[in-house]
Amino acid sequence: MAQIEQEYQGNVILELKEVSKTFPQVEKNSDPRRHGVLDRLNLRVREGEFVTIVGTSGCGKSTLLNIIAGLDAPDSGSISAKRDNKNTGKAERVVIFQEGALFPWLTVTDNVEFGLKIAGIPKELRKEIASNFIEMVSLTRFAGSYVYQLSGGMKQRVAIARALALDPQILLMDEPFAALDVQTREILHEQLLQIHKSTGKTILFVTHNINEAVQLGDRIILLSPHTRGIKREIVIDYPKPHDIDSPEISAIRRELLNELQEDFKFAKSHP
Amino acid sequence: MAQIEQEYQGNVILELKEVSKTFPQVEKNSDPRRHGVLDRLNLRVREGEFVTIVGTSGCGKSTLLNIIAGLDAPDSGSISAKRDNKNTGKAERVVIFQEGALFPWLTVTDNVEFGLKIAGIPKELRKEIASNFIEMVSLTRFAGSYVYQLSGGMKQRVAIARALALDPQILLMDEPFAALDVQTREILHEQLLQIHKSTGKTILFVTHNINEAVQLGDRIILLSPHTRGIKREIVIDYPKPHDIDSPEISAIRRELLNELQEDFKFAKSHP
Amino acid sequence: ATSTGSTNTATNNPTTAAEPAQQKTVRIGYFPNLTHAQAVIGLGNGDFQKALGSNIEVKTQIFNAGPSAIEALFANQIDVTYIGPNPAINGYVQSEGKALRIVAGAASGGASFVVRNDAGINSVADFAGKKFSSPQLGNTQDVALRKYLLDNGYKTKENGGNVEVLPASNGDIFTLLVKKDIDGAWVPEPWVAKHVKEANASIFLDERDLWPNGDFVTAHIIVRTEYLNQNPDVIEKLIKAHIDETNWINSHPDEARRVFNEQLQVLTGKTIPDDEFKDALSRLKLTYDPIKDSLVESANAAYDLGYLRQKPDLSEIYDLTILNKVLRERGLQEIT
Amino acid sequence: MQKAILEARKQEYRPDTTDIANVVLFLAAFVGIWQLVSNIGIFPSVLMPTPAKVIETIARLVTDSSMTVGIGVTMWRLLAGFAMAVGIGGAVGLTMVKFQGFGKTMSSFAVGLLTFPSIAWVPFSILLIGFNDFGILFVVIMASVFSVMTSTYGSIRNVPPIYIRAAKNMGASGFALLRYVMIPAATPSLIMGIRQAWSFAWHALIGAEILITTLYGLGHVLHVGREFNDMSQIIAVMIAIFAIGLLVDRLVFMRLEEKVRARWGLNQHNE
Amino acid sequence: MQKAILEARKQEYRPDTTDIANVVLFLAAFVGIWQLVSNIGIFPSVLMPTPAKVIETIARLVTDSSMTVGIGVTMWRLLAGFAMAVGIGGAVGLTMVKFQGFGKTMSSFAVGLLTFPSIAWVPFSILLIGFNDFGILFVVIMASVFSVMTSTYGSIRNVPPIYIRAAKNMGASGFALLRYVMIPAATPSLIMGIRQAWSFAWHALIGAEILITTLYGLGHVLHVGREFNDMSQIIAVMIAIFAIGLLVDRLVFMRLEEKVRARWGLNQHNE
Ligand SMILES: Nc1ncnc2c1ncn2[C@@H]1O[C@H](COP(=O)(O)OP(=O)(O)OP(=O)(O)O)[C@@H](O)[C@H]1O
Ligand SMILES: Nc1ncnc2c1ncn2[C@@H]1O[C@H](COP(=O)(O)OP(=O)(O)OP(=O)(O)O)[C@@H](O)[C@H]1O
Ligand SMILES: [Mg+2]
Ligand SMILES: [Mg+2]
Repeated sequence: MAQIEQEYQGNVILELKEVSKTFPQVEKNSDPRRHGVLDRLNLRVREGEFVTIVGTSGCGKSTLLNIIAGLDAPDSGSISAKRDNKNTGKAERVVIFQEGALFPWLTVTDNVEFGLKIAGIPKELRKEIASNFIEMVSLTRFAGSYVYQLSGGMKQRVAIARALALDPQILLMDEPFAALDVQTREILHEQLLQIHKSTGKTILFVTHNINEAVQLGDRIILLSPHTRGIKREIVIDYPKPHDIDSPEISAIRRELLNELQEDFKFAKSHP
Repeated sequence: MAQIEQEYQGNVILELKEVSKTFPQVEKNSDPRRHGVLDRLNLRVREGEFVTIVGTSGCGKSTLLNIIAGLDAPDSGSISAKRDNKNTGKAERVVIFQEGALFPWLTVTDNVEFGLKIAGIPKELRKEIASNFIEMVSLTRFAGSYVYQLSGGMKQRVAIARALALDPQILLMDEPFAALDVQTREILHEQLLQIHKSTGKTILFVTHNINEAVQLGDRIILLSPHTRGIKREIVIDYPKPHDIDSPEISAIRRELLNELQEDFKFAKSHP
Repeated sequence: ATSTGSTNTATNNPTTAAEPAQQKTVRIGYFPNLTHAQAVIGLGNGDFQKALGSNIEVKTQIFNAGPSAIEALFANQIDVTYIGPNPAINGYVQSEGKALRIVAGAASGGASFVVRNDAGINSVADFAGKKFSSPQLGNTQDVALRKYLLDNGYKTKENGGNVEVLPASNGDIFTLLVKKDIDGAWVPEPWVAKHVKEANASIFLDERDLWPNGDFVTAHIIVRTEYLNQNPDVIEKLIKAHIDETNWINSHPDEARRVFNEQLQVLTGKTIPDDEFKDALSRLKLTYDPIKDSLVESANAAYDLGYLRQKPDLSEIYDLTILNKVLRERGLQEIT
Repeated sequence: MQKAILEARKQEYRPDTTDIANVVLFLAAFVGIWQLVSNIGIFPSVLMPTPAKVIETIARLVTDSSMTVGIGVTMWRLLAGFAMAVGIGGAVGLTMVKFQGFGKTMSSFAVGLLTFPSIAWVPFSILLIGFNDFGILFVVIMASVFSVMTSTYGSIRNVPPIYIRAAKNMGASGFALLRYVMIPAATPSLIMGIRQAWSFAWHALIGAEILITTLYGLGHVLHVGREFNDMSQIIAVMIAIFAIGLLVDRLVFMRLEEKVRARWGLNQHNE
Repeated sequence: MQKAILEARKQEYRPDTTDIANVVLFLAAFVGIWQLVSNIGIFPSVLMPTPAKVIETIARLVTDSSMTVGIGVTMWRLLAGFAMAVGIGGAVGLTMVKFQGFGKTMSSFAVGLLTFPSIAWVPFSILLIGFNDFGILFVVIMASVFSVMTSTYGSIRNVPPIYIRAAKNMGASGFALLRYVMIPAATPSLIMGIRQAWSFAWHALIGAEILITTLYGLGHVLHVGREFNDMSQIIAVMIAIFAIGLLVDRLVFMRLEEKVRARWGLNQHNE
C-alpha cells in the first residue's frame, strides 16, 4: 500500500486533464437545470495498468468510462491516449457496458464476431477467435442462440467475450461481473488476470464490489459525488490476485469502506 | 441450520407441484430443439417466509420467478397461491426484474406510482407513498428525472421502490441489489428486513451473492442446472440479520459454495 | 393495334434510294370516344398511315381526358389531337393564343338532357328543387346545362337559386340516376342511349334543338401551332385522310359501327351494344366542319357563367386555310 | 466551466433558430432554381409558370376566396375523416393485438385494402353513402383507416415484451394496460405511422374532392386548375397543400415527437 | 412432460394451418354477406353485381388477357418504381440521419411532399419525363419516395442509442455502422414503413395509369370499368389488387417480419 506519487511512474497511456461533465436535468414540468457529475478530474493511467474504480451509485463511474471511450464529450478538459500502432483498424478503447448492449438481431456468435467483422478480420479467423472466447465464458452450447434466449448472467458473459475478442489496447469494463455467480466470477477473475498479464492490456474496471476492486486492481480509484472526482487513490504493490484475507489488503478494504461510508452519508444529507 | 422437514410447517402461501419448463432453442440454421430448464420442481413457501434462491448463471432462477409470478406458463405442473383478501385490486405477486423494466416514458415518480394508479389509489395517497419509497432509495433529487438520465444502480433502486410501493403479498426479487454499492446495499438490506418484519410479506429473493443469501434468508434454496430443480434447501433458524462471520452461518456459506462448485463443474463438463 | 410509343409504320418499305424525301413524324392523340370515330377507325385500322404515305411516320397516343391531351401538347409530346371544344379553348386561352390551332371539325351534336321518368319532370316548369348532373365542371355539357337553366329562369344553389348541378363522371351519373340521387343529366352519347335504355330515363331535350340547323361542335382536330407552321404538308394529308374517313363512315354506317367496336375492343376491351350505338348515332353527326359559331357562342356562355376570367378572344384559334384548300380542290363548300 | 454551461445552454436552444433558417434557406433555394429555370425557358411557360405568376394566382384565389374557403372545407373534411379513421383504425388495430389469429389475418387484409386507390372506393361511396360530403368522408376514412390499423398493430407488437410483462405483473390488464403501457410504449413508432396515415387521408381526400364534386375544397380548386390547364393554379394548390403539410407537421407531429424523444432519451443520437 | 413438449411443438407449428383457415373463413364470410346483400336486392343489380357476375367478368378479363397482361405490366411498373423509391428514399433518409439539420428540415418537407396527391405530380411528369411508361414511373417514385424517406429517417432515429454507441465503440462507423447496426436495429420498424410506402406506390400507380394512358395495366382496366360504368369490372380489379396485396404481404413482408420477430424475441407477446 502506498499513497500515489505526484509524478506517476511509468509509460502513461491515457491522460485526462481537468475533465468536467454536467448533464441537463430535464424534468417534467420544470426548467432545465444542469447537474454536475465530474468536476475538473485529472487521471493518468500507465500502460498495462489494471485500475479499478469504485464509488457510490450514481457518482459518475459510467460517465467517466464513457468519456474515456470517446462516446461522450466532456464539457471541458482534455483526454489524450497514446495510439498503439500494432492495433490498426481495430477498436482501441472498448467498453463492456453496464447495461447489456448486445445486438438482439444477432446470435451469440455473431455478437462476439461483430467487432472483428468491422475490423475486416477474415471469416475463418473470426470464427475461431469468437468460438475461443465463447468457450471461455462457457457459452458454447448457446453460440447459436439469440439474445432474448439468454439469462441475465449469460448476456453479461457474451458482452465480456465480445469485448475481449476485439483485443483492445484499453479495456473499459463497467461492472462486468455484476450478474454472475461466485464460481463463474472467480473463473473469469482468473482469466482476466491471465489475459492482463500475457497481453499487457490496460484495464479500467468499474465495480461496486470492494473485494473485487482490491483483488484485481494495481490501483484503486475512489470516485465521489462529494468531490465530483477522484477522492482517493490507492496503489497496491503486491502480486496478484491479492489475497483478500491478508492484513494489508484487509486494511485497504476497510479504508475504502470508510471512505464510501462518508460519501454515502454526504449523499444522504444532500438529497 | 436444519434439513428441511418432509412436512413443511406453517401456513403455506405458495405451492409448486411438479413444475417443468422447457424453452425452444431457436438457433440460426438449425432445427429447433427444446432446452429443459426446470424438471418436476416442487416447492412450498410459508406465509411470511423469506426465501433466498441461489444457483449458477443460467440455471433457471429467473425462469422460476417468472413462473411463480404467473408471467410464464409452465409446460406442466401446477402453481397455487393463497389469495389474500385484504389485497383486493392490487397486484399480488410483484417481480423486481433482473433487467430494468422501468418505463422510459415516465419519470421516476410516475414509474413508482404506476402500479398504484392501476390499482386505483387516489392521487394524493399515491404521491405520498411514492415519495416515501423514493426517499427510501435516496432518489428524491431525481424524482422528476426520466429513466435514461439514471445510472445503472439508480434504475435498480427505482425498480425496488416501484415494487415495494405496491405492497404486494409476495415479493419476487430477481437480483435486486446486483448493481448497488456496498453501502446502499447494506441500507437496503436493513430496510428490506424491516419491511419484512413489520408487514409479514413473503419474499422470494434471487441472488448470486452467497453472503446476501445467507444473511437475509430464512431458507436458502439452491437451484441446479444438474438436477434442473432444487438440489439443496437449507433453513436458517437464527435471528436476522444473520451474522456472516458466526461459525454456523459460515458453515452454511461454505456448504453452499461447495454445492455451487460442483454444479459449476458439471456445467463445464456438459457444454 | 395501337399503344404507347408503338409505331404504325406502313408495311411497305419506308424509304427507298430513289425517293430522297424527308422522313417525318406526326404524333396524333385521340380518345376512345364515339365523337372521335374517325381517329378510332382511321388510326386503328391503318387508313391514316396509308393516306399519309411511307415518308410520314404516324405515332398515336390515347388519352382519357382533355387536360392530359393539352398538357401533352404543351409539353411537345404530341403534334395533333382530336379533342372536345372546351379543352381546346382552355389550351388556347392558357397559352395566350399561341400553342394550338383548330384545323378541322370532327363531330357535331350528340348531347341531350335526359331526366328520370319518375322524377316528375314534364316541362321546364318542374325544375324547381331538382338535382341535375353534368359530366365535367365547365365542359360543353355543363355550360349548356347551366345556360339552359339560366335561360329558363333557374339559378343554381351556389348562386342562391333552387336547382342543383353536380358535376360527376359519366359512370357515376348512371349510378346516381339509378339510385335516384339526381333527377336528370346533360350528357353526351352514347350515355344518352345507355341512360334511356338502362336507367329508366328519357330525353327531355336534344341539344341540337337549341342550335341553328341542329349543329354544334362536339369534337375537332387541333394542331400544335409550331408543328402546323413547319409541316403544313403533313397536316394537309391528315385532313384529307380525316375527310375521307368521315365520308366513309357516313356512307357505311353499319360497317363503321363494326370497325369502331373492333377498335374499341382493342383499346378498352369493351364494345358499345349495337342498339345503343345505333340510337346514339342517330343524334350525332360526324363532320369535318368545325362549326365555328357554336364554339364562340359556347365560349361566351362559359364566360358569362364565370368559367373564363376574361372574355375569350378566339379570333386566332382557327386556322382553316388547309381545310379550305382541300375543300376547294375537291369542289366542296369552303368554311368561312 | 461557466462557459461550458453557457455553451451547453445555447446548444439546447439552438435548434429553433437554425431550424427555421434551414427551412427558409431550402425554400429560397427552391424558388431561386425555379425562377432560373423559368428565365432560361427550357420549358414552355404555359407548363412552367414563373413564381410571380403563381403568386398572382394565389392572390386571385385568395381574393375570390376559393382558396380560403377551399382550405377551410378541405381541412374540415380531413380532420373529421382522419379523426374517425384514427378512432376506428386504432380500435381495430388494438383488437388485432388482442386476438392474435384475427390480427394476423387482418394485418394482411389491411395491406391489401390499403392498396386500394381512392378512385376504387369512390363508386362504393356513391353507392353506399351518396354523392355528398359524407361520401367524401367515407373515401377518406377507407383510405386511411387501414394505415392507422397496420401501424397501431405493428407498433404495439414491436413494443419490447418486458414492458408488457412488467405492467401485467403490477396488475395492469385490459384497458389500463393499453392506455398506460402499450400505447405510450409504442408512441415513437406510432407517430411515424400516424404521419403516413395522415398523408393517405390527404391523397384520398383530394381524389375524392375531384371525383365527388361539391364545388368546394382544395381538391376542387386543383381539379379546376387541371380542367382548364391552368398550371399556375395547380401549383398554387400544391403550395397550399405543402404549406399545410409543413405546418401540421411542425405544429403537431414534430412537437409531439420532440417531446417523446426527449423523455425517452432518444436525442442522444444527436450528440 | 413428453406431452407438454409435444403440445408445445404443436403450438409452434399451429399458426400456418389456422392462419390459412382464418383467411379462408374471412373471405368466405365476406362473399357470403355479399351474396346475401345481392339476393335481398337493397341495391339495384346494375350497381351491385353478384359474386357470380364478378367471377364471370374476371373470366372474361383473363380470357381476353387484359387482366393477365394488366397485372404483369402493373406489377412491373410497381416493382421498378418501388425499387427506385426504396433506393432513393433510403439513401436520402440515411443522409437525413447523418446531417441533423438537413434531416429535421427535410423531414417536414417530406411530410408536405408526401401529401401531394398523384394527380398533382402528373403534369410535372408529363412535362419533365413524357407521356409514357417513364412518366408513370416518375409519379410512382414521387408518391412513395417520401414515405420511404420518412420511415427510414424515423425508424433509425428511434433505434435505442445504446446500440449505436456500442457499435461505434467497437470501431463501426460510416457505412459499416449503417449496414450492420442502424438498418438491422431499425428493421422491425422499417418493415412497417415499407408496407406503407408500398401502398403509396400502388395508389400513385393506379392514378397514373389512369391519367397517363398506356392501354395496359390494372389502372387502365379499372378506368375502363368506371368509364363504362361496369361495376363488376371495377370489383374484379379491386379483387386483383387485393389479392396481389395479400400475396405480397404474405410472401414478402410477413415472412420477413416473422423472421425478424423470432430473432428479437418479440413473439413473446403471443404467450
Ligand atoms: N425466452 C427464452 N427462450 C429460450 N430460452 C430461454 C428463455 N428464457 C430463458 N431461457 C433459458 O433458460 C435458462 C435459464 O434462464 P434464467 O434466466 O432462468 O437463468 P437464471 O438462473 O436467472 O440465470 P442468471 O443468474 O444468469 O440470471 C437459460 O439457459 C436460458 O438460456
Ligand atoms: N444521459 C444522462 N442525462 C442526464 N443525466 C445523466 C445521464 N447519464 C448519467 N446521468 C447522471 O449522471 C450521474 C452519474 O451517472 P453514472 O451512470 O456515471 O453513475 P455510476 O457511477 O455509473 O452509477 P452506478 O454505480 O449506479 O452505475 C447520475 O446522477 C445520473 O443521473
Ligand atoms: Mg454505472
Ligand atoms: Mg436471472
